[in-house]
Amino acid sequence: MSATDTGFEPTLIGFTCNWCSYRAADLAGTARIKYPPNVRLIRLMCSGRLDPVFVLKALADGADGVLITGCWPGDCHYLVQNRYALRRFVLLRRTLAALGIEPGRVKLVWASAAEGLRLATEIGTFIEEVRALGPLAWPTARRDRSMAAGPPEDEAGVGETEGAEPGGTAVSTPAVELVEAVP
Amino acid sequence: MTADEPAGTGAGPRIGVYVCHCGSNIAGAVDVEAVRDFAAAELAGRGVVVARDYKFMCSSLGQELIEQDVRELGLDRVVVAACSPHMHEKTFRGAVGRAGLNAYLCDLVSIREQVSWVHTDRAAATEKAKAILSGGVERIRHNVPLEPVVVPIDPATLVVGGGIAGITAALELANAGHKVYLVEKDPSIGGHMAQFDKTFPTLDCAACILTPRMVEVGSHPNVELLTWSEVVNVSGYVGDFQVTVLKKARYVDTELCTGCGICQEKCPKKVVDEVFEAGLGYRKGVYTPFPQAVPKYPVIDRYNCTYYEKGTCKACEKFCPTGAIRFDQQDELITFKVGNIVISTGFSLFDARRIEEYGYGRLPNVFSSLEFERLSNSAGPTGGRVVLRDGVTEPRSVAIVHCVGSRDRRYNAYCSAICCMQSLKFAHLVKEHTAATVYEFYIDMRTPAKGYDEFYQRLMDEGTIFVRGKVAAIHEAEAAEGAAGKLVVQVEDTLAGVQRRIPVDMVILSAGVEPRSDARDVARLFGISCSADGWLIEKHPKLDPIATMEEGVHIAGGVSGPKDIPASVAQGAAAAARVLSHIAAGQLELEPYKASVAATACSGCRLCNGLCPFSAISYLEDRAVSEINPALCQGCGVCVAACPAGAISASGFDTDQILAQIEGLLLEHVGPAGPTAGVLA
Amino acid sequence: MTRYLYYPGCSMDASARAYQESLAAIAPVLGLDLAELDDWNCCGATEYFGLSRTPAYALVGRNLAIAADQADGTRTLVAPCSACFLNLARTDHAMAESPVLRRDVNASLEVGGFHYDPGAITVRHLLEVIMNEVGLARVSGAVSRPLTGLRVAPYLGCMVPRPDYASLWIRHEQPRDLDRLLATLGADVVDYPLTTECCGGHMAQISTELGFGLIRRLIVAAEARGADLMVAVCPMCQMNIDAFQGEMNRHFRTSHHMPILFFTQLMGLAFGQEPTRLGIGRELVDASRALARVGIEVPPPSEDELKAAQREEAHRRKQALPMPHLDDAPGAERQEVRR
Amino acid sequence: MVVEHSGADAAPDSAFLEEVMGATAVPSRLDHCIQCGTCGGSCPSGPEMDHTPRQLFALIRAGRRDAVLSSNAPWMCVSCYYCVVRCPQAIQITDVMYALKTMATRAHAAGDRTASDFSRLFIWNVEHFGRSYEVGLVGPHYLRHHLGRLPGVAPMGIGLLAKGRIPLAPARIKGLAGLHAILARAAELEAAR
Repeated sequence: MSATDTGFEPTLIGFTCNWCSYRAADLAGTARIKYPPNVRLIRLMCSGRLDPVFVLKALADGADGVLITGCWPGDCHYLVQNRYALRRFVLLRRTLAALGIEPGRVKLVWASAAEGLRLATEIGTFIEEVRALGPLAWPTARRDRSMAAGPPEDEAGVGETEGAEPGGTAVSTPAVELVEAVP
Repeated sequence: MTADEPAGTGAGPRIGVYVCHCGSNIAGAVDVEAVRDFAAAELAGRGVVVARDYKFMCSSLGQELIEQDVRELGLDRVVVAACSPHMHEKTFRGAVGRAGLNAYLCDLVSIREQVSWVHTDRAAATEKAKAILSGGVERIRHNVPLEPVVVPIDPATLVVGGGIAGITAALELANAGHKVYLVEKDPSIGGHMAQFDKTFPTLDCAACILTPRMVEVGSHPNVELLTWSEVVNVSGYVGDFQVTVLKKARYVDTELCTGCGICQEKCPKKVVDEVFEAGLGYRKGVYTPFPQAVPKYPVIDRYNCTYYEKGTCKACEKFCPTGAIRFDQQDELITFKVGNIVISTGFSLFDARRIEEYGYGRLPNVFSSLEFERLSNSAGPTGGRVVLRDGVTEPRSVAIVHCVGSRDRRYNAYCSAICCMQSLKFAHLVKEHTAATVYEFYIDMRTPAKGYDEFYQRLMDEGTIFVRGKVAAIHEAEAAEGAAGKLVVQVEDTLAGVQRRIPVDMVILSAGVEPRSDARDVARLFGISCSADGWLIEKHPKLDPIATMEEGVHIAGGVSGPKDIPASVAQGAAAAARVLSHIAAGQLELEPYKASVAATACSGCRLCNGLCPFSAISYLEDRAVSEINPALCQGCGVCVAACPAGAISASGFDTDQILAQIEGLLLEHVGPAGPTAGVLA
Repeated sequence: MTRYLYYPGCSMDASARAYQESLAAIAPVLGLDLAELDDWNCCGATEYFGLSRTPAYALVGRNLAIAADQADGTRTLVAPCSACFLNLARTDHAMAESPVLRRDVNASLEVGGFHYDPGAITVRHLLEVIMNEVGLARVSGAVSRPLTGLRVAPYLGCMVPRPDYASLWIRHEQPRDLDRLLATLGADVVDYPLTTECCGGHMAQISTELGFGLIRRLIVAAEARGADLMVAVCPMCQMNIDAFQGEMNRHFRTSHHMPILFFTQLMGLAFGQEPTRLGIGRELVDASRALARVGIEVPPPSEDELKAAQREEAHRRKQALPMPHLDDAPGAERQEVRR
Repeated sequence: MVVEHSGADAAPDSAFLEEVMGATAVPSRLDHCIQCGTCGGSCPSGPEMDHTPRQLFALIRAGRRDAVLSSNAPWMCVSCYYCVVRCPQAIQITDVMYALKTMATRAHAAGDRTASDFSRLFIWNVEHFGRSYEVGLVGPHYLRHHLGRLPGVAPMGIGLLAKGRIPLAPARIKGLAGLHAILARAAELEAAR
């Protein structure tokens, strides 16, 4: 399935900090603030825990974008550790650009525990930004793991991304397609 | 990186999945049965041996269901898809614990706050719930048994802020027999309440009800009162906080001072008292803010002292009968240990100067609410005479303006909660002190507590004129308006539907309350969060309003939002009760999320050493490796992410857990493989 | 010299000629190179927005598009008239805020060969540019004839500090910028709390009681504070207080005499420029007595000028100028004669 | 007070409110009005209005289309923006007033026509010349609505002329045809909204 069709629904992974942004997500829920379902969140204890590998891994495994969230600078539960999130974020964008991936697929958002609405709004904005970028065709060695996921459904038109590993595939796994089939 | 070999026994994990309906909270937006079937069919290859759904998983019956499965099906991992882990993770971990499984082999994934409550498209929400569950299942394959960290609780408590909330908390704790350090940055405790003349709705004299408590806390054998002091550093964690307090020089030897007040009498320097008298009165260079101050010792304001300015004077020293003046006194740093902290640093009043159209600061006879409190206070600068700024003329008409800086998106969007009642009190006090006509300009009259609406009724009896309308502007009467010298309140009387220009002699702006300007610094100092407004954030707004997300740090009173005196007192007592429960238990269990270095993998590069703000990482020269002190580690995980050798692991949030969760969220391993797990509704 | 795009607005060639003349005189002193937009059109004042939304924004949008086309390295568009300033700023703001409006306005402009991307032009009022870009230091340096002793009431009007789409003004009710400028000229600035009260705009044409009431309130307040004259930053304010003062006096049977000049005229005077070059004398409420207080002589208007004016009026009537009849106006078919 | 039969609200739903909210270029936030009266208290035209802005907003919510569109209140608005900068709910009141004028003109509902006629004259000028022309505006307007004021206003006209403040002829822009086309297209697009 080519994801360039209209109706592309991006899949996003979001990293949250246990103290601020995860609670902001909780608050968005408690307050019944609506945002699109394209994002799936992972809780870390601190945005400083974010290993850039997590982001690369998510992009390589089929995410079209990664949202990094944490406490506002100066409000870190661990005093100043969120500044490492900021540094790694800057580095990540450069790395991604060097790999030929739009840096805009990674976004950093600060959200305090009280900012459920802000987080929801930022998620919505980011989804639209990634939607505009289109699906990510990351040259990956996904095939190595395809045993677990079952055979790739369709290999047509893949492996054409520059720098792709031989046989690398960027198509959606059936599971991803499941999500994309959602209107 | 992927874990094809599940953790645990060679036979592979035996995971139980439990999907909660939460009544209709989840089931209303997510097809719970489909999520259950997905787990049973598509995740069976990942070790899911049973998948169930239940109306209320957190109910005792729901918990028993899990316990029974753990015992009977030999589950070694449990994933519950329900609400936020902040809500019920403890509940379900308790359940598996009772069934004999290590509590940390149970995880809770949120399909309520993150799915059913925020999405409307049922099909999309269901698919997202499946992905989240898949992430949880992949993650839990890597969970390892952990034991909570047990910390002993030091029975001493730090109370920061000596207003009515802090005084109450300190007294409750001290009366229970425990040591309390009460730190106050002003020269006296008492807070805002000490500035008031009367309190609504009962019109008790504020001093009459507050002073006894101030005296009690000031002389309590269990209370160490540190006024004219500020907390400058806090380290450690619940049970064992190390606190550093800056005790500013008073330039008075409190051992010798009897509080006789002669120094204040003799001091030649008179300055406007911007704090206690709200700028409406004067104090001396050496002063106690008010006669009933606790402690009774004065302070010398060195920035307004003739001796410090010019090198001569020393009138206070000359006349002090006990020789207590110490010009050479230095600031002092005091350190001590406490097990718990209560923050009750209070609030500020909205600065009405910000609303230009009300003319405060420009039009002399526009007063702020705090100014009026002092004006009407018999111990205040006018001795309780309500007069215009000229200090002489009694007003014949007074306008009281509600919602000044509150319920206004330009300033503070929230309702300050106290101003309606405060304004009614003002109207009563004006009537009590003068023969003036009193107007109240309000948007909505909010009197929602015991005796409050009755007070409103009483004010109507007293002849107060109520005009429903937010005041648009206040200006000097123009000659053409025929009320020279008066102020004109321009307002739409919304019930009459007409614009009115009402001439009055005096305007009182009932200013709302705001977080203190240093609220953010306070939050940072104690490692807790504050909202965008600047109010400190409670652990749960309804169920845990006096705890914070930092274990052992509690909040009480106006520091977490607008509150009147009864609410502040209740919170002070509630915070004390929580602290007492910690002290009585003697110890507390904490989450065992810590980093540790695998010495064999550590290259000794020392990169991690500088990353830890808690100084938990040290370098062992002899072995050329870094080591983490688990007692100091707070579990943020920065070092884990930074270690180039991957030698640092984080219990509870280890790299393989996160990577597996990513794979799960992206449905990497989904597919029918092996026998379908049992589907049991 | 700093180059700015310049949108004069319709009044500058007409009722506010004095504003135009004085601005032309002081601009070189201040280093302002004002490049008038070529073929600008009316901003619609306070009228067009009440007729129809998209056409009103398109009308103003044409000016913004022209400005963007003629920008040539600068992006600041200066308007001396408060209403023009507001309409230009408001259109830029609304086009930025509303994608639908942006689309429709540009679809309309396209017909005329124009296009405008909101944010391309920064719209600023002349006073604010002088305060924040030229700076009081430069103004002060140019003062050669301080207006010491001249008591002036600074009248800012509404539309410059409000609604302030670009957040250029910290204070929306009692800004003191004009006060500071006039003080820099050496004038004795009276405390004039009505500085941002409304002059009534077109109200003098609509409701006599209300419009004249607002004008009187401003004049009385300035008189009460001992002002020799008022100072305006907007043609409409000046017109209301100057040209309608006589009719207002007749209406209320009063005899106020409160001259009002443009701030640029006072700047020119303080810079030592000739009163006639600054359009002084064009005001209907004579300012010469007030200016005499600070030793500035204004040549009296000649009888010839008045006669010439009457001749011109007669001439104008004779010329077949396109005087619009109401019946020709849009939507006129349903009108009945009223008094 | 107008007493109505029970359940006789002209528009029991919020259709009229939505119509008004849809008529401004940027969101007016009219649905956030808390009826505090800051607008009515601030308005320099308040005493002359049939309804204060606040009352108008309540009527809009009540669906009283006729009462709102025949009110003189929008026509009395002088665009001073006091209400806008003071409104505690950040409602774009001036924009709402412009929108109501537009709706009233379309519905031919305006009561007193002095203000709406002035607007139309002004617009007529702008559309004919691309610039406004004060003489072309004031003359006919006074003839129509303020005949009684003509003797009073005549000296002003002479005075302005004497002071060189009335140009002999209206200025006409070069791109008038283009402007007409733009406005015509804009009117079409507005009608399609």
